Parts: sequence; C-alpha cells; structure tokens
Amino acid sequence: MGTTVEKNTGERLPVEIAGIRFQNPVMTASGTFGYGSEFAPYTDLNRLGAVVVKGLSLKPRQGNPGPRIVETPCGMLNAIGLQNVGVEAFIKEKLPYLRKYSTRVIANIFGETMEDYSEVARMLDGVEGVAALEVNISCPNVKKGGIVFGTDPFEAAKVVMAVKKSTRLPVITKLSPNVTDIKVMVRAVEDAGSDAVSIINTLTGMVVDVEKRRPALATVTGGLSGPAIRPVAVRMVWEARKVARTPIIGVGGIMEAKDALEFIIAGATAVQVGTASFIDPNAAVKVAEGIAEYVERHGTTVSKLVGSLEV
Amino acid sequence: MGTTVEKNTGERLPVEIAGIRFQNPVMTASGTFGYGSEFAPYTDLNRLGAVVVKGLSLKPRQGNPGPRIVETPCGMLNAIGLQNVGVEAFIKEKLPYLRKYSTRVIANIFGETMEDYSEVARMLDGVEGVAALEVNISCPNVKKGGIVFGTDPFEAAKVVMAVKKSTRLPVITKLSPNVTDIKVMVRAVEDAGSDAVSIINTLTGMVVDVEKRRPALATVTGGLSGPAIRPVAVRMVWEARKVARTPIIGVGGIMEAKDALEFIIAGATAVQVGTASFIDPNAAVKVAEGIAEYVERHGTTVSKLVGSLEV
Amino acid sequence: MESKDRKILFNEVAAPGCFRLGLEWRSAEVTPGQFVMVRVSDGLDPLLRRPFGVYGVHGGRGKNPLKGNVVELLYKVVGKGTRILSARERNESVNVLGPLGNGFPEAGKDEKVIMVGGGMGIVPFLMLAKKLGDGLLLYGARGKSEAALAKDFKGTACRVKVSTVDGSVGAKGLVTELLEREITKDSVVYACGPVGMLKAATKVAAAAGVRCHVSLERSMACGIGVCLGCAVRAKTHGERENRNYMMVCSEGPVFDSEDIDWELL
Amino acid sequence: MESKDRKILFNEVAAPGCFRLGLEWRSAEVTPGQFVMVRVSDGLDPLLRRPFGVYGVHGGRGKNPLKGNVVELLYKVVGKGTRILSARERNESVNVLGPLGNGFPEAGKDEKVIMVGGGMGIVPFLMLAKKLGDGLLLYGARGKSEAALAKDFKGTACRVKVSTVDGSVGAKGLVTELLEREITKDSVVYACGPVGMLKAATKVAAAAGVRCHVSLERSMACGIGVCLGCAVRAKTHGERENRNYMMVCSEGPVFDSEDIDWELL
Ligand SMILES: Cc1cc2nc3c(=O)[nH]c(=O)nc-3n(C[C@H](O)[C@H](O)[C@H](O)COP(=O)(O)OP(=O)(O)OC[C@H]3O[C@@H](n4cnc5c(N)ncnc54)[C@H](O)[C@@H]3O)c2cc1C
Ligand SMILES: Cc1cc2nc3c(=O)[nH]c(=O)nc-3n(C[C@H](O)[C@H](O)[C@H](O)COP(=O)(O)OP(=O)(O)OC[C@H]3O[C@@H](n4cnc5c(N)ncnc54)[C@H](O)[C@@H]3O)c2cc1C
Ligand SMILES: Cc1cc2nc3c(=O)[nH]c(=O)nc-3n(C[C@H](O)[C@H](O)[C@H](O)COP(=O)(O)O)c2cc1C
Ligand SMILES: Cc1cc2nc3c(=O)[nH]c(=O)nc-3n(C[C@H](O)[C@H](O)[C@H](O)COP(=O)(O)O)c2cc1C
Ligand code: FES
Ligand code: FES
Repeated sequence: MGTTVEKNTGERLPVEIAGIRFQNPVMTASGTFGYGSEFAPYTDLNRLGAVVVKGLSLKPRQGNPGPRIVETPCGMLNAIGLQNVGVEAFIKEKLPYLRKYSTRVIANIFGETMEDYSEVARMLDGVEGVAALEVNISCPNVKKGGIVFGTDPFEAAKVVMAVKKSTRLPVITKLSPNVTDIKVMVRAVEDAGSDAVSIINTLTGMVVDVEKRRPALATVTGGLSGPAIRPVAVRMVWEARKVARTPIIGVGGIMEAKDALEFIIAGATAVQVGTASFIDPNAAVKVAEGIAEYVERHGTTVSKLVGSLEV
Repeated sequence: MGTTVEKNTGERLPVEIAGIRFQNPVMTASGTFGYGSEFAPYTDLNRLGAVVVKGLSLKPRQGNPGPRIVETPCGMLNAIGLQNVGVEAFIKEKLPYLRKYSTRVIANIFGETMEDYSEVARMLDGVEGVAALEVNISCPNVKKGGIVFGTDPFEAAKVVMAVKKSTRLPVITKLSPNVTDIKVMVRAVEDAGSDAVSIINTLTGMVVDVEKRRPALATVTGGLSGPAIRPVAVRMVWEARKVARTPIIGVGGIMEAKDALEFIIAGATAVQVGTASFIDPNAAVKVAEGIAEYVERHGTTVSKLVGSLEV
Repeated sequence: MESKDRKILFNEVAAPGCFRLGLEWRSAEVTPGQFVMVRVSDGLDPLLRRPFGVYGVHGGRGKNPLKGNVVELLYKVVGKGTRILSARERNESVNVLGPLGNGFPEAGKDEKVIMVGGGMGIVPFLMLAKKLGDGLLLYGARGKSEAALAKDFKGTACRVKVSTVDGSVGAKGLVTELLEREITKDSVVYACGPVGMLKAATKVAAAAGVRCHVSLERSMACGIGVCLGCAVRAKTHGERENRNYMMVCSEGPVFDSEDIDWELL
Repeated sequence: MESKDRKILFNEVAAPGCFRLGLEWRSAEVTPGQFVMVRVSDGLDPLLRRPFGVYGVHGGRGKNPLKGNVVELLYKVVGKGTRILSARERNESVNVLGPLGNGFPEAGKDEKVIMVGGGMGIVPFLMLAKKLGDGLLLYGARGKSEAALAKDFKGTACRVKVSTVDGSVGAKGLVTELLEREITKDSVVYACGPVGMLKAATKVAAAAGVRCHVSLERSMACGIGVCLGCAVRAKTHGERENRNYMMVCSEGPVFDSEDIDWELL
C-alpha cells in the first residue's frame, strides 16, 4: 500500500507515500498554513512531515468579497475563493524560502478548466523543492456550468489524467466529502493514475445571520472545517481504505495527536492539520510530537499503525 | 408552497404542511423524544407544533449492541439500530397517551424492504391521532445488499410510492444528507408523491478509540447529530428550497431559537429539535418560545419568514 | 425528576483528583444508587451532560439520610467534562437533571448486606450505609489517598474493610478476594465499580448462592430512557422476548446481576 | 509575535459590561493600534481566538508607555467569547498571540493629531496619546457609563472631548460632528470605531483635505495573514493590480482611509 516500515533504521515516525519518504506523518493542510514562511516565527518548519502550500492557480486570484469566514459550533466556514499569488509568483517568490528547510513541500493546485490544471502542473514539473502535487478537485468547472469536478467521478478522473500527463511529480488527489460514495471517487482517481488521495476537503455548509436575514458569508455557502467534521472525515478514510490501492492522507478536524491517530488507525498513512493551525500556530508540530510519544509508548511504528483498526 | 399565512387569525406562529395546520413550527425529531410520554415530566407537550415519535418498524426491533453512542466535538454519534416497540405496540400502548394532548403526532416509519414500508404505512392508515407519516429512508435495503434507500433517487422514489399507495395520510420524506446532490433527492421523492421533506437525517461518521485501536461504536460507524452538523443542514435546506415544490422541515443541530430561524429563513416551513432534547428536555418548547419572541419583535409571521433570505 | 439550575455550595478536593460537589436543592429525596445528569458548562463542548451518583443528601429534618436540601456528589477528574466541573466555583450554578434511575433495592429481612465498591464505585454506598444502619462495606481503593474516603463512613454503623492492590492500605489484593472471605449464605451483595470487579463479584455471589445487585455505567446522552444509547444486553430471554436490551439510565443503573449478559458487556 | 500562556493579573469591570484584563508579559513592546488574539478557553467552543486591541502597557522601565511587563486590554462583553473571557479569574492563564498588526503610523512633524474613537474604538488611543504627549481625542461614548472611560486619559497630555448621542455627557450628537468642528488644515485624523463612524470620519477628513487613518475590524481566524479570512477591498487598483484585497490582520488593522473601497465594506 505504498507504506514502507522503516525497519532497518529503527525509526518509528517516517512514512512513505508515492515513493517519497516523509520524516513524520504530519503535514499542514492547504490554505491553512500560507506559504509556510508566515509560520516560521511560531513553529519549527523542520519538524513537519511536509508543508502543503495554499492552492495555486495559473494566474493570481483575488478571491471572494467579505465576509469570508464565520465561526460555527466546533468549526468554521470559509469562502476565501482560493485567493493566491499564482503559480509563477509561488515559484519565484515563495518557494526559495521553503527550500531552506529540510521539510518536503507539496504544491496544492487547482483550476477552473482541465487546461488550467494541466498548465499549472506543467509549470511545477521539475521545479526544485517541490516533492509532489496535491490536486484540489473541489472546484467548480466553469466550462460545465459550475459543477464541481470533485463530485463527479468522470470529471475527477479526467482532471487527474490531465495532471498526470503534465508532470512527472507524484500526484495526490484531494477528494471532496460532498459525495454519496467516497469509494467511487477513490477508485476513479486511482484508475486515472493518482498516486495517493487526501481525504477530506471541506463539507459545504451555510450560516444565516437571522437578525439581518442574510447569509453570514458573501458567497452564501462555504467550506466547513474544524473538529466538527472529524467524525465524517475519519469515516470516509475508513471507507476509502477498503478499496484504496494507494496511500491515504487523512484531513479534517485534527486538533491534537489523538485525533491524528484516529485517522492513522482507520487507514491513513499520513495526516494534515488545518484549522488547528489558526488556533495554535504550533499545532502541527505538537501533533507530530504526540504521535511520537504514542508510538514510543506502544512500542510500535506509524507504518504499523496504519489501518490497524480492529473491527 | 403549501404554506398558508394565517392572515385572518392574526396569529404569528401557525404553519401548514400538506394540508395540516401546526400551531407552531417546532416539532421534536424522531428518535430523540421517545414516544412523547417520557418528556411529560419535563416539558409541556401541548406547546409543541408536533411530536415525531421514534422510528417504527413492522416488528419490534432490538437494536444494536453497545456502545451505541459517543460524544464528538459539538455533536454525538449514535448507532441505536432503530430499536423500537414496533408499529402494533405503538398503536396499542403508546398512542393512547399522546391522544390526550392537542399536539399533532407524526409517526416516523422505516423498513428493510419495500414491503415493510408499505405494511407499516397501511397499519397506521386511518389510526386516530396520527396526523402524518414521516418516512425515514436512511436505512439499508436488505434485499439490495444493504445499499441505503435514501442515497439512491430511484430506490427512494420507490419507497415513497409504496408508502403513498398504502395510506391516505400525508407523507413526509426524511432525506439523508449523505448524498452528492440533495436537490436530486428532493425531486425524486416529490415526483413519487411525497407531500413534504424533512432535511436532514444524520451524517455518517466514526470515532476511533486510539488506546484500544477499536471503533468507539460497536457498529463502527454511526449517525452524527448536534450543532456540529447545523451548517450542513442549513445549506441543504437552502439548496432544496430552490427546487422543492413541497414544504421543507429543517432538522440538524438546533439548540435554540436562533438556530431554528436559520432554517426557516433559508426555506424551512417547520423545524425539528433533536439532540438538544437530550441536553435540555425542555429545549423544543424553548425554541418555540424564542421564535414567538422573534416574530413579535420583527412584526412578522413564521410563514412570511420562510425562505426570506436575501442573497 | 427535574431539570434545574442548582447553586454550587461547595466544590472541594476530597482526595487527589477527586472532588465533593454540594448543590443547593430544595427538598431533595434520593434513593441510594440513583444518579443525576450534570451539564458541566453552558457551552456546546462538551455537549452532553455527565452522569454522577449521589454521594449524600444533607440538611433534612428528622435526620432522614435520604432527604434534605443539599445534594452531594463525589467525582473524579478523568476527562474534559469532569475537569471543567472541577473548575466551577461556589455560588455559580450548574444545570442538573435528576435524581434518575432506580437505585438499590431493599434487602430482604434476613439478608446481611455486603457492599462492594471499587474506586468511585464507593459513591452510592454512603447513603445506603446510612439508610441500612448497619452493613459491611468492602472498598477496593486505588491507593492510599483514595482509601482515605473510607473516613466518610465513620458516622455510620457500617463496618468498612479496605483493600488496595499494592497493600498500601488494608488488605493486599482485589476487593473481590475480600468478598470471598466475608460472604456467607445469608449475604446479599451490592456492587459498584469497574466491569471486571462487577463480573468477579457476580461470580463470588453465585458460588455462594446469594443475590447480587450491580450498578452499571454506560455512556449516556439523555439519562431518561429516550435516546436508547445506554443499552446493555439482558440475559433472560424468555420473559423479555423481543426486548433483549435494558437501558442503564431508566431501568438501572442497578440490575440483578443475573439479568445481565456479562459476555456482551 | 508569540503564542503564549499569559497569567491574568486582573480582569475587572471598567464600566458596565466592559472589562480591563491585565496580562503578565515579560518585556512587552507594542505599537499603538496593534492587537492580540486571545484564546478565551481551552475548549473547542468557541473554537477561534478573539481579537482585542491593546489598551496599555505598564511597568516598563524609564516610563516608556510602549514597553513594560503588563499588557492591558479593554473589552466589552458582546457574545459567547467575551462572556467566557469575563469569567476568567486572576492567576488563571489565557493563551495570547501577538502583538499583531501594524498599528498607527507616525504623524508628520507639522501634523496635529485628532483621534476619533467610537465605543470600544477608544482602545488604541490611550497608548497613542501617551506616546504623542499631546493630541486631541474625540470620544463618541455610548452613554454615561462608557464616557467614564475618558478618565483613563487624565494622566496624559491629551485633550479629550466627549460626545454622546443623547447628550447625557459632553456634546450631544455624533462624534464626527465634533470632528467637523475641530478639524483644521494641519490635522491628521486617526479613527477607530463602527464602520459608519469611520466612513463619516473619512469624509470629514477628505473635505478638510487631510490624511485619515482608520482601524478596521473583521472576523478573524488566524490573525497572522494566512487564512485570508479578514479581507477588505482595496480602492487603489493600479498599483495593487491583481491584489485587490488587503488583510486586516497583517496589513492592518490600520489603513489609510483612501486605500479602502468603502462601498464594498
Ligand atoms: C450512572 C453513572 C453514575 C456515575 N457516577 C459517578 C460518580 O459518582 N463519580 C464519578 O466520578 N463518576 C461517575 N460516573 C462516571 C462519570 O460519568 C464519568 O467519569 C464522566 O462522565 C467522565 O466525563 P469526562 O468528560 O470527564 O470524561 P470524558 O472526556 O468523556 O472521558 C474520559 C475518560 O473517561 C471515560 N468515561 C467517560 N464516560 C464514562 C462513563 N460514563 N463511565 C466510565 N468511564 C467513562 C472515557 O472512556 C475516557 O477514557 C458515573 C457514570 C454513570 C453512567
Ligand atoms: C483588530 C480588532 C481589534 C479589536 N479590539 C477590540 C477591543 O479592544 N475591545 C473590544 O471590546 N472588542 C474589540 N474587537 C472586537 C472583538 O474582537 C469582538 O467583540 C469579539 O471577537 C466578540 O466575540 P464574542 O465571542 O463575544 O462575540 P460573538 O458571539 O462572536 O459575536 C457576538 C456579536 O458580536 C459581533 N462581532 C463578532 N466579532 C466581531 C468583531 N471582530 N468585530 C465586531 N463585532 C464582532 C457579532 O457579529 C455578533 O453580533 C476587536 C476586533 C478586531 C478585529
Ligand atoms: C481558510 C481555509 C482555506 C483553505 N484553502 C484550501 C485550498 O486552497 N486548497 C485545498 O485543497 N484545501 C483548502 N482548504 C481545506 C483544508 O486544506 C482542509 O482540507 C480542511 O480545512 C479540513 O481540515 P481541517 O478541519 O483540519 O481544517 C482550506 C481550508 C480553510 C479553513
Ligand atoms: C439517538 C438518535 C436516534 C435517532 N433515531 C431516529 C429515527 O428513529 N428515525 C429518524 O428518522 N431519525 C432518527 N434520528 C435522527 C434525528 O431525528 C435527526 O434527524 C438528527 O439527529 C439531526 O438532528 P439533531 O442534530 O437536532 O439531533 C435519531 C437521532 C439520534 C441522535
Ligand atoms: S442515556 Fe438515553 S436511554 Fe439511557
Ligand atoms: S485573520 Fe487570517 S488572514 Fe487575517
């Protein structure tokens, strides 16, 4: 399943995904860790498994009007609108900083058309310091009336194929939870050549300001993240594990090591910490520390824990 | 849209669904209010819009082994397994008590086969004191390998048709949120004759006990309810409103009047209070009181508020 | 059977990590073994109430130990909810639902009561001891500091024997080993504590041919028999046909140990 | 720029519904107008930190009003988070991230500073007044009790004029009407308060042909420029092409009022 137990080194934390070795299974989730540098004053980037950067598009994007965020019970809704500096500025202005660290960098990418995806992938191909691409398919396909790529297995597969053709980098597909059957999506993107899957992106949600009788977000709906969604995310990882032939990266509501371990035991080879980094900029490193303590205490390794749930 | 503004009476709270008038828009959610009598020591049943009773099946059901519940961030997972006394015992032993109240009674029903659904519906047809049926389609179809009726528009429509044929009572279809597009489900059940829809049942989720490396629930996965899911529920009501021709009953994470008003403004004609009743057995009545205060303060009526969101 | 805000009269350390919580309660009446559901904070996290047994009722007229205007709980900090509760201050209020559940049944005329408490399982027995006016408590404490709780029984006519696994106080070993030594043909056993202890107590009682009543714990959402979340499997099938589960909150928490399917607990 | 547990030295009522919170802070250094993000409780609800401006820094050597070892906040209870914060006690700790943001820019040599504060918008100006050593504060208070906060400026060389809408204290009317009367060609306006007030102050300043800097509030998740949640629309397109949004937390909270697209706020 793409996971190698590092027996010879005796190390407990490293995991392998799509041929890349990560020093520990804890990554930052795209869109919650900027381009990495913003967190350097608060945390030690070298102690992360990987930094996944804010989603990159072909051209810079300005994002949505405000309000863009609203708090919800144990969670938050966001409608940032995928504001980002664009892939070119990322390579020129953001990546050089990240190269100073030993931590892997994963570029999260998205597009509004198949061509966009291909083109962004091509531009990142062979760029020093980028270890893999994570393809965000939870975006509306502007050519198909805004239907989200990630909720249709055929469209999702086409995006993955387009990206795979444009790069030699390992491709991680980030799946949307807003689907009836996550297993169908996993199979579709794996058949299209995806090397790993990240599960889950945000659930679509909405908050109404009842005094104003208006949506709390300018875009009406937004993406729900944070601990509120964790049970849904863990369930989807567990379902996906039953059919997946490639490694799974678990995401959704991880606040502490115990939460990350839920995902790993349910079948994730690695995890991403998202919203938690807003509340504690050192959260991801603390999660890694907590996992280290757990595997030590249980005399096991992360790789052995993956999918070790007894049902 | 099935909603009549009670202009002549000047009353602010009543709503109408499928030709039935409810004195206020607040109902109890199935499975969270027993058969009503259990709450009589704590709350005034006469002040509710309706009592929706625990899901009824043809035969009594024993439910799942424990653990059946686990707390989650701002929510809970349950895997009760639809334990209930069966439709016959309900009519004989539970309903007579509820008839003493002026509050409407809605019988929530489910089955494992189409025939089950028909049969339960038939048994409740013409029974005094039952105002409507709410059909829970979030159940596995044992004849189709356990695929959930409520995640397939064709199966869902077939269930609704079967029930409609077996009863003259108004039929409310309770939809599952575990679908890619709630609009497709709304259209399917409406075309099949459903008189109203309840949105949403629980989201499927899972919790892992990381020390034991076992699922926290005996059934591995369970239904997520409580405030954590409210943003998803409100969003689905709003999406459904765009296509629905029948009234919507909003359910999911309502703890106080403000939460209920989110649903109403987004498009729900009535609401159901679920998990909140566990935390405060008087929660539903308090929600009704808070809605009364709001419509008074805003000089409006509930019927006028329905779907009044300005986007 | 009320859901009410109750003023905190005291909330103080009883033993390390263990607190006594006193609640103002107009005319409380509690059966030993009953419990209450406490909403530890008004926020949404933790969402659900937490169940706690009643440790005592004070301030009643005529010294009836089951009636009074102060309800005392004894709880151990084990997680988020109990941690938050332990930080609540005097004069603040907490919402409390209860008293709930059945409590321990009356002992027969000729039965001699042996109470077996493990850890916080001691809670229901202080009231029971006061009510009985005699009896024997076998208390399996986790260590010296927990064992000190036995002092609370000084005012009762109940004999107390303590055991600790490490022998630091009282007999060394399991409390059910004490039970084996003390049990007689005319005993009735009332047990409360970890499942392992309850199973062992059940066996000892069965071997001696006497009745055993156990107080069970399950995760609870409602406490009043409606969520059906706290189910335990019943052993007696025939009589209870089509109703193999019992709710700990509303049919218990005290059960005849013979009614429980221990294999499935 | 740190995320740290800070001991609460005091948390006391400053005016009805309004609290002063003192935090132990080893060598704090704050620019007037900066803010901190406070985690009001360790629980998950509320989940996000809450932003508060810094009201004062005390205990510094050499009486530098921008340095010290106590950071004081002034906050109003408006919802769940501030209610929980107001219940936190002395000697407890809260986790605080900051100081964050840019703060107010230096005034030009010949500029006379007019500070315009509405409600809690008074917060950044106490430090600014101390730093400036002179200046004029126009304070639109919500009523008598809030107006009492003006007393805190007694120790500064800053003149204070209060207005209330009902005229219960100071001038009757809007604080921006006071501004219209006080503004001159060599003024520079610093404003903090509700959006309506900021818009009006911007207009008054523009009419007088002077600079106006405003401190904005938006819902915030991170406070450090990464979630991109606190965006406001910039007016100046040319220069900022493809970058029409500014982040209030990291590029503000203080902006030149000309840079803001007020229509879209
Ligand atoms: C009828 C009944 C009476 C009880 N009486 C008492 C009492 O008098 N004094 C007392 O200290 N405790 C009592 N308990 C246990 C008490 O309810 C739990 O310790 C408490 O709910 C834990 O809440 P928490 O948020 O601190 O822990 P959580 O964060 O919810 O859990 C922390 C740890 O405690 C365990 N836990 C959670 N709930 C329970 C439970 N219901 N039973 C056992 N372990 C649990 C969890 O598995 C976990 O390992 C009683 C439980 C029941 C069902
Ligand atoms: C940079 C900055 C500095 C601030 N400085 C101060 C200060 O010095 N003193 C002070 O009292 N307050 C200040 N605020 C406002 C303060 O952050 C909010 O009042 C607080 O977050 C409300 O939290 P709550 O949980 O109590 O309210 P919530 O339950 O979150 O909301 C209650 C009500 O307050 C409103 N509200 C929520 N957040 C904000 C916000 N950021 N701004 C305005 N209204 C809001 C909501 O719309 C709602 O109507 C500042 C805000 C920002 C962005
Ligand atoms: C403010 C914000 C911005 C996000 N931006 C992106 C993004 O650009 N690309 C992406 O694939 N996911 C994005 N996400 C989703 C997260 O990476 C993650 O999948 C989700 O938040 C669930 O994890 P969490 O609960 O730990 O936050 C964003 C999430 C948030 C909260
Ligand atoms: C313990 C429990 C049992 C439930 N049983 C049923 C049921 O029998 N039939 C049904 O249609 N829904 C059932 N539900 C779903 C609720 O009616 C409701 O749709 C869901 O809990 C979301 O609302 P809430 O967040 O307000 O609880 C149950 C929910 C819970 C928590
Ligand atoms: S806790 Fe709900 S039925 Fe027992
Ligand atoms: S609050 Fe996150 S970018 Fe400003």
